[in-house]
Amino acid sequence: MSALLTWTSALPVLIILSSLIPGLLIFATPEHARTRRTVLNLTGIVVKLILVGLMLRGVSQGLEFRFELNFLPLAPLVLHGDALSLQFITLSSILWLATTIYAIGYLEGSPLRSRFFGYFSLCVSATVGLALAGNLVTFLLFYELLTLSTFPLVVHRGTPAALRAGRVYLAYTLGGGALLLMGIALLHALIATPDFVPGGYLLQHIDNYSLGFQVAFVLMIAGLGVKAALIPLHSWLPQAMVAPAPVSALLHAVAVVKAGAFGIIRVVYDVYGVEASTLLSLTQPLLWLAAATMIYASVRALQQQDIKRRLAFSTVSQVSYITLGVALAGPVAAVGAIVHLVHQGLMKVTLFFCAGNFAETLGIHKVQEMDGLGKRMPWTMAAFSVGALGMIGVPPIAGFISKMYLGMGALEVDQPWVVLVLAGSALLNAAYFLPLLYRGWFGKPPAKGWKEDNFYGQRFETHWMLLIPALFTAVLSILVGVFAGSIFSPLGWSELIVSREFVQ
Amino acid sequence: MTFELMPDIILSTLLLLMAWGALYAPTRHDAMALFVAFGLVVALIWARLGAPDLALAEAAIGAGLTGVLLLQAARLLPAESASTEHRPLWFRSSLLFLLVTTAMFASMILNNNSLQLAGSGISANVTADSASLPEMVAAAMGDSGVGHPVTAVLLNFRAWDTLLELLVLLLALTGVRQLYPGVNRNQQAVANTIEQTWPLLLAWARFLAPLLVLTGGYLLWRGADGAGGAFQAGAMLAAAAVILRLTGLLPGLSWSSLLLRLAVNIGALVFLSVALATLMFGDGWLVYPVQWAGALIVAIEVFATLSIAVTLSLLVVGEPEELSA
Amino acid sequence: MTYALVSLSVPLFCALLLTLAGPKLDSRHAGQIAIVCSALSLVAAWFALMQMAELNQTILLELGGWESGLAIRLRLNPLSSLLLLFTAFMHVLIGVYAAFSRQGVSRDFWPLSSFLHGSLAALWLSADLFNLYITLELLGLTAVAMVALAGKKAYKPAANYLILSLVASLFYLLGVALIYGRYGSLDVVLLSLQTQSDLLTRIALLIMTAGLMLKAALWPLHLWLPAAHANAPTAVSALLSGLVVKGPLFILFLLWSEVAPVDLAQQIGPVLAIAGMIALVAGGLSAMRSPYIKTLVAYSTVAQLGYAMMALGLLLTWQLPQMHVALWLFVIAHGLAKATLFLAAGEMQATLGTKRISGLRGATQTVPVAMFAFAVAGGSLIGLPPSGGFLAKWVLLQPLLSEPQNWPWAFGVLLGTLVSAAYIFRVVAISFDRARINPPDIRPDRVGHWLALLPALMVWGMALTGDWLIQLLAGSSV
Amino acid sequence: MSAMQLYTIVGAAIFLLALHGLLMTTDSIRRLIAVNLMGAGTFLIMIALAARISPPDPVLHALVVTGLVVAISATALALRLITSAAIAQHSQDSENKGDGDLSEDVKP
Repeated sequence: MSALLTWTSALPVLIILSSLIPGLLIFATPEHARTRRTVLNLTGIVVKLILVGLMLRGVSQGLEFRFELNFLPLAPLVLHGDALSLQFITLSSILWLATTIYAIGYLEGSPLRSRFFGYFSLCVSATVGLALAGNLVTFLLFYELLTLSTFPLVVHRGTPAALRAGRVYLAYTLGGGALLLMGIALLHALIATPDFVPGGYLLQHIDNYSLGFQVAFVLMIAGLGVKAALIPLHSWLPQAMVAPAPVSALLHAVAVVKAGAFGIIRVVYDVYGVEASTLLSLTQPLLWLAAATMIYASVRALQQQDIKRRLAFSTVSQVSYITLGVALAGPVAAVGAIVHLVHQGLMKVTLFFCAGNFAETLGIHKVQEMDGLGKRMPWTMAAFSVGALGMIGVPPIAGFISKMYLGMGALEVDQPWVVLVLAGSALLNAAYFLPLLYRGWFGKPPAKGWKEDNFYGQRFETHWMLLIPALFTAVLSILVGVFAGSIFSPLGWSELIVSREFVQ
Repeated sequence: MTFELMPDIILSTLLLLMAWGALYAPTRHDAMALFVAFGLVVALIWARLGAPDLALAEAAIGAGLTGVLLLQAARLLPAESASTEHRPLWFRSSLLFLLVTTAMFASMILNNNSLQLAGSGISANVTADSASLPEMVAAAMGDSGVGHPVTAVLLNFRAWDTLLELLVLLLALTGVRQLYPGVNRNQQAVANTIEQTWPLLLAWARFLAPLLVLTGGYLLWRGADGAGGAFQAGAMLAAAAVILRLTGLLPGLSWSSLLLRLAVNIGALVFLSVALATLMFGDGWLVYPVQWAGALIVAIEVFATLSIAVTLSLLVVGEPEELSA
Repeated sequence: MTYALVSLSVPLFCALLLTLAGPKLDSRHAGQIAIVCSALSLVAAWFALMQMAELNQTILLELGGWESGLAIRLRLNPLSSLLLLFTAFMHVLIGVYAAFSRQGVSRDFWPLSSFLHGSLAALWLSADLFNLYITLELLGLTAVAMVALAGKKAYKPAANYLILSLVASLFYLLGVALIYGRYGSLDVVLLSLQTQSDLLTRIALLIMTAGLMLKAALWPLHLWLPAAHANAPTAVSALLSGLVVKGPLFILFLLWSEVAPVDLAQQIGPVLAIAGMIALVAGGLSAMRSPYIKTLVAYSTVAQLGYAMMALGLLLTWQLPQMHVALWLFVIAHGLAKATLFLAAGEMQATLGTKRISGLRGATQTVPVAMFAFAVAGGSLIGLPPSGGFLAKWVLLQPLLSEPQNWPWAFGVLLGTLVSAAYIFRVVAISFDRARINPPDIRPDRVGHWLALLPALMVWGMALTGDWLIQLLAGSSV
Repeated sequence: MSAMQLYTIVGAAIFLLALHGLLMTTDSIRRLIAVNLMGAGTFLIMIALAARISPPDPVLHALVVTGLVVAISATALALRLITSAAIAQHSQDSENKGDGDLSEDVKP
C-alpha cells in the first residue's frame, strides 16, 4: 500500500465504500427497521454524490485520482478516476438515487428487504468499482463481483421462474467472466498488466504477439459481450426480466449491460488503442456484430407482447449502439458511443420505471392491456412517452443527440452503410414503441375496469415514490438533450473524454 | 543353481503356498491358520538371513499377536457371505498379469546387478569419498552409547523414527479406545477368555508365559550390546501378557487408572521430553551428550519397552470395558 | 529451526498429555488445552516463517548431530514453514469451531486432532523417505480414527479407508525399500544427487507414486474419498479435506521434483497433468450429480486436487519453478475454502435436518450465514477474483498462456472453472428457492455459522498478501 | 542366483499375490490378511536386501522393526473397526431399519 494516502488517492476508495459500507450495514439491519434502512441508503447516496461531485471538479481541473494496492505480480489493484470513469460513475450514482427511492416504494411491505437493499448497494459498489478500475485485473475483479451481487437480485422472488432465469443468468455471466479472465491472463502473460492509457499500450508489442493479441481480444470481447448482450450471447437478458422492476431498471438497463459496454470501450480505447485494433483488423468484425445485434434485437422486440420483454430486447439493441460507435474507431463516433452510455441509461430507466408502475398499479404486463392507460395514469404515460420517443430519436430528447453523432461518425470514417443500419433501427424502434404510445393515449380503457387498481383515489395516480423517480429521469432525458451544448452536459463531457483519447 | 540354495528354495515354495492358502482358502478359519503358519515360516527365513532377533519379533507379532487378533475378530463376525466372492473372469485373469509382472521383476533382479552393488559399498554411483550407510553406522558406533548397531540406529541415529513409531502405537490405541464410548461396565460383554480353557493350554501357558517374560527381559538387557532391544522385548512381554489374559491368569485392567495410562504414555513422553531437553539445554534436537548417551538410551528403552508391552497387549486383548473411559 | 521444532513438538506433547489425563478431563477443558497448544504452535510457526522470509534459504538439520546420510534430516524452507503455519492455523480455526459450535465433538476428538497436527508438522519438515513413511502412517491412522468418531455408521467407511490407506503405505514402503537397495540412502537431498533413470528406479518411483496417489485421492485412485470424508463428523471432514490429503501430495512433490532424475520427471509430468485435467472434469461432474451436500463437497475435493495435480505435472514437464507456486497456493486456498464448505454443510445439515441438496430450499432465509459462507468459499473454488483460488489459478495460467502451443492446457483450466461454477451454483441457486422452503428443525447455531464463515473470509483475504505469498513461495523453489 | 536374489523375488511375488487376493475379495478379514501379506512381502525384501553384506545392514533391520510396529498397530485398529462395524450393522439390522443413512447411499 502506498505510504502516502492523500485525498486524491483516498477519494476513489471512498466512493466505493460510500455504497459498500451502507450495504453491509443494511444486511445486518432487522427486517422491520424500515427507517434505519432508508436512512442508511440515503446517507450512502448523498455521500456518494458529494464525493463524485468533488471528483468531477478535480478531474475537470486535471487532477489525478489514483489508488494502488499490491495484488498480483506486475498487476496491482488500481483505482483511477479519469474522465471516462466519471461519466459512468455519475450516471450510476444519480440513477442509484432515483432507483432506491423507487425500490423503497415498490417493495413496501414485501419480505427480505434488508437482503434486497444490501445486495443492491453491493451492486452499485461493484459498478462504481468497475468504472474506477485502473487496469484490466482490477476491472475483472469488479466485473465478477457485479455478477455475484446481481444474482441474488435476479432470483429475489424465489419462484421457480426466477430460479430458472437466475441459472441462465449465471451460466452466461460466469461463462463470460471465465472467458474474460482467460483473455486478461493471456494479455498479462504476454506483456503484463499496466494501467489503462488513452490510446492503448499494445502498439509497441504488436509485431511480436499479433496472434496472442487477436485471441485475447476475441476472448475479452466474448466475455464482455455477454453482459453487453451482443448476439448470440444476449438471451439471458430477456429472461432476467423476472426480477423486481427496480432491478430490471437499474441493473439490466444500466449497470450490468453498461458494464459490458464500458468494458468494450476500455478494451478498445485504453488497452488496444484505436490504431492497434485497426492494425489487427479487430474493429471491423465488431462493427458487423454490433450492427447485426441492433437489427436482430429490434426485430425480436417487435415480436414480444410482454412489455418488459419488449423493453429488454430494446436494451439489447440500444446497447449495441455503444459497441457500434466504439467499433467505428473514429473520434466523432466515439463521442456518440460514450454519450449514448448516459443517454440510453436515462431513457431506459424511465421506461422500466413506467412499466413497473403499470404493473404495480393496474397489474398490466402485456402490450394489449395498455389501452387507455393515459387517462388513468397520465403522468406515468407521459414519462413513458418521453423515453420511447427518445429511443426512436426524436429531438430534442437525449437519444437524438447520440444517434446524430453516431451517424456523423460513420460518415467520417467512410462507412456509409452504418447510417442505413441506424436509420433502419430507428424505424424498427418506432415500429415497436409507437403502438404502445398509441394504445396508451388513444385506446379505450377496458369496459370491465382494470384488472386491479391500487392507489385509486389517492393524491397521485400511483405511489409517490414510484412516480417521482420516473418523472425525474424523464425530465433529465430532456434536459441533457436540450442543454447538450454545455460543457457539463454528458455530450460536453464526452467530447472532453474523446479529446484526451484521440490526442495523437 | 547351487545345492546350498536348496533349503531356501524349499522354504520359499512353502511360503508361497501358504500365502496362496491364506488368501484363497475356502473358509476364513483355514485362511487364518495358514496366515499364522506363514508368519512362522517368515520368521524362519529371517533367522536364516541373519536377523534372529527380528525373527523372534515376527514370530511373536506377525504370527502370534496378529493370529490372536484375527481369531478374536472371526469369533465376533458373522460368517462370510458367499455371494461376495464372485468377481468377473477378467478380474480373476489379472492373476496372469501379476505372474508376468513377477517374472519381469525376477529377470530384472537376476540380470541387473544394481541391487547387489549399491549396498555393499562399492557402488559406482556414490561419489567416491562417501562411505556406504552400514560403514557409516559402524564408524559412528563408538559415539552412539550402545554396542549393537540395530539398537544404535533405532535409538540414536534414527531415534526420530522410533519416537514417531511409539506415537503410532499410542495412536492406534486411542483409535481403538474411542470405538467403545461409555461401555457400561455391567453390560454383558463378549469375554475374550477362551470359554472352556483346555487344561493342556493352561499348563502350556504357565510354562510359556514366564519363558516369554524371561526372553523379553533378556532381549531388552542384551539390546544394548547384542541383537535385541526395546521393541523386540516389548513384543515378547506383550505376547506373554496376551497368553496369560487368554487363559484367564491375568486380571483385566482399567483405563480409568492413572497407572495404566502412564504406562501407555511413558515411553513416548520420556522420549519426547529428552528430545525437547536436548533442544533447550543441549546441542540440539535429539543430540545426546556423548557421555550420557548410553544411560539415556537405556532409560528410554526401559520405558519404551513398558509402553510397547502394555499398549500391544491392550490392543490385542483389551476388552471394551477396559478401554473405554 | 528451533521455532519449527517447537511448532512440531507442542501439539505432540499436547496429544500425550490429553491421553495421559484420561477420563477426568472433560471435553471442554481438553478442547481448551488443545486450542491453546495449536495457538502456541501457530505462534512458533509464524516466527519460523518470518525467519524464512528474511533468510530466504533452506535450513537442513541432521538429527542427533550425525553426519548426513546417517541421520534423519529435517528441512525448513519457505514452503515447509508456510505449510507449518497453515496447518497450525487450520487447527486453531477448526478447534475453535469444534469447541464453540453447538455441533460439538466428543472428548476423543482433541487428542486425535493434536496427533494430526503433530504428524502433519513432522511430515512437512521431513526430508527422509522412511521418516516420511512413518508420518504418512501416523496421518493415515489419525484420519481413520477421526472418521470413526462419527459413530457406528462411520465404522465401515473407516475400516475401508484404513485398509486402502495401509495398502497405499505399503506401496510407498516397497518403493522406499527398492530405492534404498539401489542407492543405499534414504535422504532426499543425497538421493537427488545420485538417482539415475534406470529400470529399478523407474519401478520404485512408479510404485511409490501409485501409493501416494491412492493416499491423496488423486484421480483415478480417488474412489474411497467421498465415502470417508462425507461420513466423518463435520469438523473432521474439514480437517481431512483441508489438510490430510495434502500430506501425500507433498511427498509426491518431493519425490518427483527432487528424488527423481529430471528426464524421468519430464516423462511422468504430462501423465500427471492429464490425470489432473480429467480429475477436474470427472470430479466436478460427480459433484454435480451428487444428491447429498457433503458428498458434493467431497467430490469437489477430488476435482480441486486435479488443479494441484495439473500444476505438479506441468512443473515436472517444463521444470518451471512458477508452477510450484501455483501448486502450493492451490493447496492453501483449497484447504481454507474446503474447511468452510464442510463446516457450513455440516451446520446446514444439522439445522435443516437433511443431507440432501434438495433440502436446502430457502436456505438463504433459514440459514443465511452458513449459506453465505458456503457461497463465498465456493467462489474461491471457482477461482473468482480476488480469492486465494484466483491467485493460484492466475499463477498457473501465466505460463500456459505465454506460449501458443500450451493453450490446450489453459482450455483445461477454463473447463475446470466452468464445472466448479456449475456445482457450486447448483447449491446456491436452490437455496434461493422461496416457493417451497424447507423449514429448519432447530434454531440455527449462530456461533457455529459465523465460525464456518471465518476460513472463507481468510481465503478471500489471501488476496491482500498475494504478491508477498507468491514471492515467498517462488523463493523456496528447489 | 543368491539367497538374497531368491528372497527378493519371493518377496515381490508375495506382494503381488497378496495384492491380487486383496482385489479378489470383499471380505474384510481376508482383505486384512492380504494387506498383512503385502507387508510381509515388503519386509522380506528388506531383510533380503540387508543380507547382501555381512554383518547384515543394521539400518534395514531397524526399518523393519519400525515397520512391524506400524503394521501390528494398524492391524489391531483395523480389526477392531471391522468387528465394531459388523456388530453395529448387526444391531441395526435387528432393529427396524430407519432412514437410509449416508454410508449406504454413497456409491463411488
